[in-house]
Amino acid sequence: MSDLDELYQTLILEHNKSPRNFRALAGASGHAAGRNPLCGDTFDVWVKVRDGLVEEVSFLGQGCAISKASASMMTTAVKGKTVADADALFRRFHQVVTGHATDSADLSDPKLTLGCLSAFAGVSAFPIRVKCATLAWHALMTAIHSPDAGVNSTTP
Amino acid sequence: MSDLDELYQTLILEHNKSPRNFRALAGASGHAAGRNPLCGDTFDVWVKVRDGLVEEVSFLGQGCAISKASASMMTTAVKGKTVADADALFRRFHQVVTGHATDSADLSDPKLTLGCLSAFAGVSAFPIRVKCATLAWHALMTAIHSPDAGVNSTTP
Amino acid sequence: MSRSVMSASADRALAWDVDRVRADFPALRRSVRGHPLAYLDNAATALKPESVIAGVAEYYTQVSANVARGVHTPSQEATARFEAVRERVAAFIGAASPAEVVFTAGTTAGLNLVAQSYGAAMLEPGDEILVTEIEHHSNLVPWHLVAARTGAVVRGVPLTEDLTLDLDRLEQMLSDRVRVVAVCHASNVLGTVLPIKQIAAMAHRRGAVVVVDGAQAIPHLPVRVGDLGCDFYAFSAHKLFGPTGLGILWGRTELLAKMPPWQGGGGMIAQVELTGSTYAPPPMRFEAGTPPIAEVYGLGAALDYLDGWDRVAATRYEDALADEAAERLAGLSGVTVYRPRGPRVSVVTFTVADIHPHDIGTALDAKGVAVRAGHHCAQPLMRRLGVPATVRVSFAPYNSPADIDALITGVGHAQRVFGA
Amino acid sequence: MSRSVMSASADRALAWDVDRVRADFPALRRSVRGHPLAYLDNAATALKPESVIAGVAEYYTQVSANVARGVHTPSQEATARFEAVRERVAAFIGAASPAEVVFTAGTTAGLNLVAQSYGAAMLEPGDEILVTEIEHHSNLVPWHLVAARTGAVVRGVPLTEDLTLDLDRLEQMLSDRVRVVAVCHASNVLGTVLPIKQIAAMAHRRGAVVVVDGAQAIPHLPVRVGDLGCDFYAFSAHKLFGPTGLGILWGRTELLAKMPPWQGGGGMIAQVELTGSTYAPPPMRFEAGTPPIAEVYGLGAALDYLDGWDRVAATRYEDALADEAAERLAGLSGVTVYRPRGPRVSVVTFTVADIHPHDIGTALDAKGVAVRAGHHCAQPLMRRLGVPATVRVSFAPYNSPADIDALITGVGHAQRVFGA
Ligand SMILES: Cc1ncc(COP(=O)(O)O)c(C=O)c1O
Ligand SMILES: Cc1ncc(COP(=O)(O)O)c(C=O)c1O
Repeated sequence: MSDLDELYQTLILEHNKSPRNFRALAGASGHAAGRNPLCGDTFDVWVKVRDGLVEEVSFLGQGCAISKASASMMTTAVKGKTVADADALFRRFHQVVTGHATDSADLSDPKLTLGCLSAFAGVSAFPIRVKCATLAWHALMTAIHSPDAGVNSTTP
Repeated sequence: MSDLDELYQTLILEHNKSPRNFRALAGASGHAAGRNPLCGDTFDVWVKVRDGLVEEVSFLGQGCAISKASASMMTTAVKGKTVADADALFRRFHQVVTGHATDSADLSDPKLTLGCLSAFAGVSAFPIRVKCATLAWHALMTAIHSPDAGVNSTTP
Repeated sequence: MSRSVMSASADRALAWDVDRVRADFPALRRSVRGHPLAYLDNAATALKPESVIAGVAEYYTQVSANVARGVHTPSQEATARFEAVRERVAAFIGAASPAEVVFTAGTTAGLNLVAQSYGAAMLEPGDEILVTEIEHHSNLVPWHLVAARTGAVVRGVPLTEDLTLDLDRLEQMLSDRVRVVAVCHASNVLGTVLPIKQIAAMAHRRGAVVVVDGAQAIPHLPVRVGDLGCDFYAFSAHKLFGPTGLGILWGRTELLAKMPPWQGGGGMIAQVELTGSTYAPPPMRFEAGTPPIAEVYGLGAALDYLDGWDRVAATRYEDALADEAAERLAGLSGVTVYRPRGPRVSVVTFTVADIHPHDIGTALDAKGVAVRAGHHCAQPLMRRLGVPATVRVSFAPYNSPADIDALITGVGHAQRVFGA
Repeated sequence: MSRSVMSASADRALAWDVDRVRADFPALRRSVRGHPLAYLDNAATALKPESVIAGVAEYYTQVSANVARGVHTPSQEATARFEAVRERVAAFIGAASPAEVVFTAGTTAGLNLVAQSYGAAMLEPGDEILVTEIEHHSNLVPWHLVAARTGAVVRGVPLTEDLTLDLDRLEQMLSDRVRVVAVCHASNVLGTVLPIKQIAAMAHRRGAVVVVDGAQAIPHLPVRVGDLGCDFYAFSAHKLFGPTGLGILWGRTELLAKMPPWQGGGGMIAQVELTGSTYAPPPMRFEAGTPPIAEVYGLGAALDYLDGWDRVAATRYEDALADEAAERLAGLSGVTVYRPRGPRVSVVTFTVADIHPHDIGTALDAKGVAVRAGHHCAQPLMRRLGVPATVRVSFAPYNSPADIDALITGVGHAQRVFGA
């Protein structure tokens, strides 16, 4: 499989075409916008957290297939997780997309298996796309932990 | 003779030690200051022009041996010359210190023989010192032709 | 490759020996992800001929002295070369004198210099600065900053349907409040060449100065600032096959003479007291600190190198490549090409239906084709085009027809991957 | 050469193999007017090791792509290296984070950035900026310019008889109106090292920020910005054996975060409309336009090269050369050496009775000895010393005892020529 096919796995292309939870969220406990000013990608992420549990996540916005599919799959992956597990999942995801997934301790924890998210492993061959894959995640973290922060601009 | 001895001829060293016309000039028709901001050399030049004739020239200030001796020898060289001849002499002097003295037409004109000024021919081996040798001359030209111009800053 | 394209490139080969030119550019020898590099990102930065790389190294290897302040021989050599390149640049752009050539850190620095020196000194609250919808951020944001500082107002002149500047609207917007008209000579996204001469005449009738961002024109067009009639012209060495870290700002003698310094430091002073200073005349007044010396050596080498080109033939060649690329791209289903009518440089912008430009960029990179994907530092133009981003290919005279083949194949591959 | 000097240099040779180091610097192989080059103008700009020249060439030969905006592999490589060097610089100076490291065009540009961004935003009429009598114009004029813009006042802290900063006077001058204290870490004329830690503590008690011009300290001293306690620290790559056209401004995260942009352009924006813009966080906010990319590669190579040195031994060695030069110069009749008491870097300034420094400079050049003659961009200090100009010799670890011999011989020769 070429680098490119590795990157654009069927699952990613499918989520890009039909993103899940692609809507605003009424009664959200937090919201943040993720923007990459260098490429213009922009997403809004909403989250509803209750008693330390991520009850609902949604997003809207536009960007490349990687960023959009990542946002979509993120919403399904963290829904129902505790905030702590969502944080850990992001750390794990970050390791995978940057090609630094060497921490076997994490792997043994069933709550932290990436599942579908492992489709993004191909990103590590295209370092510039790491920002795309993590854009919505950064916004999610802001929405959960600093629900009043608003815009979260990432730059390389 | 080394480049250095060629540059610092006895005549130059002597004028540096005992500059001629080293004073302000009462009743001057023009005055200008010559400054080289990059090295800090600074001279004031006064001139008395009547009926197109340079009657008197004087200077004050401080600088290296080349600039000071050049100012001193300039004052003796142009005194009594017409403005036109003073201008031509400067052009000729400039050619010599920059090593571009190829114009034989000038040479044949007795009013334009450099005389003692040819002691500065050695400057052409040290291009950075051309500014030194011409600093007072530039001020003189300003004092003659734009007597109200004031400061004349040269930079390389 | 189609028949007509092949014969077109055969024609071109007579006038332009691209293989010989390619041999001068060592970066073309590299491969990317197992493919030969097809470098179609020349508008971002140009590749450098061997002689430019050698020119930079020459300074470090044989001279390595500071300029303008040393009595020693290496410093004199550096100073002499530095000033000789200034003269060379003046001749290259038709400046009235080398003193009109200010060395800066780049186009961006040059435009900021004009905005913060000329602009900050001359602009008053309510004064207007006209920019265009096609400008690069480097010719927008400096004006936003100086407007905030002075109370002046920035207004944008729109484009026509043809993606050229709407000169009628410009004429309407040129009120007596307009002090500055800031325009690019050529667009980095569409390649549109603006009619500077005409714009300058219009602006000057209203007493406005004309600041031209020449970053994208200088590698392609013969620039004579006198003929253009503008007041300032800025460009970067790195887009002209020269080094990074160096730009040129040309300004009219009369304007430079009345401008206050922008940056303070060594080399730009007349006299310094502890609590105040007076300043040297231009260009020194605007060159505070140790300048980019090795870079100036490199630029000198770049201008020498360009002397070896028939630049008219070079431009005709790269324009033909751009036309060919535009035509072949437009022939692909789902591809939209954005091309202005009228004069343009060899830059082609497009989008592909249902595939984001970044994904196209990555797909092309996987085939060794280097293009730019994004907003190209031209967000207002993206909004005008109604797209968040585009893919841009930009040509230089060392590009080959094979680069276009790789591009077309790569776009097709992306479409297959995406099922688009 | 005297006996004691010979044994001193023999001692040094044990710790510092100067011949091996010299072999790394190609510019040392040149001759000047028939003599081997004795390069004693290191404070103006340092020579470059082969590896730095190769580092610059590597970028042009193998990469030659723009940073931060490209999806293609060459651009990714350039971006990765660019950011890796930023991290390397952060580690080299002990910054809290790479985001505190801003790439600029040089020390001068860095100091102007602080003055025009931090200064212009924070200073109000009547506020005071303290500078010192020992500053380089690059740490004076930017403050004059921003004072003129804001109505703030620049005041100069004098030196003591020992040619060190008068800390008692500083304490007296540190009123509540003082917002900025701008000082050099080491003087480019006298070599005086200022007690930054102490100055920073004094200034911070009064709520002033401390801006340090590190141009002359960085090649000699281990710099840990955290330990120094200052708020900004600026230096140039070219004095640190790196390329021209590049400087570093370090600033505290909290301060950078609240500073407005200085220059506008590509790469520093969040969002741009035609008539206004919002900006990226630091360090991007302060890096408008295409940065000096090849130069950053070269700086990376310079830091790698310095890793191969025992820098403590290098400094001890160059300090010993400076001491030896100062001692031998002071032993010549008619020579006055200006040396501060206390910590200093390897810079020695002197004058010769009845011979203007420029004439000494030319006489030394005739013997292949490169020194600086003039006011060294420190006119206030010249006035303080009561001289229009001086001769300055400045050392690097590749200088040899033979360079000092050539210097001493050259001064004697000048005295004979002048009959002084
Ligand atoms: C003490 C000091 N500060 C500032 C500068 C300015 O550095 P640059 O010319 O590299 O901007 C220099 C060097 O010229 C210097 O010696
Ligand atoms: C039209 C235009 N203007 C300005 C710039 C800025 O040039 P630089 O980044 O070299 O300062 C660019 C290039 O990025 C450009 O394409």
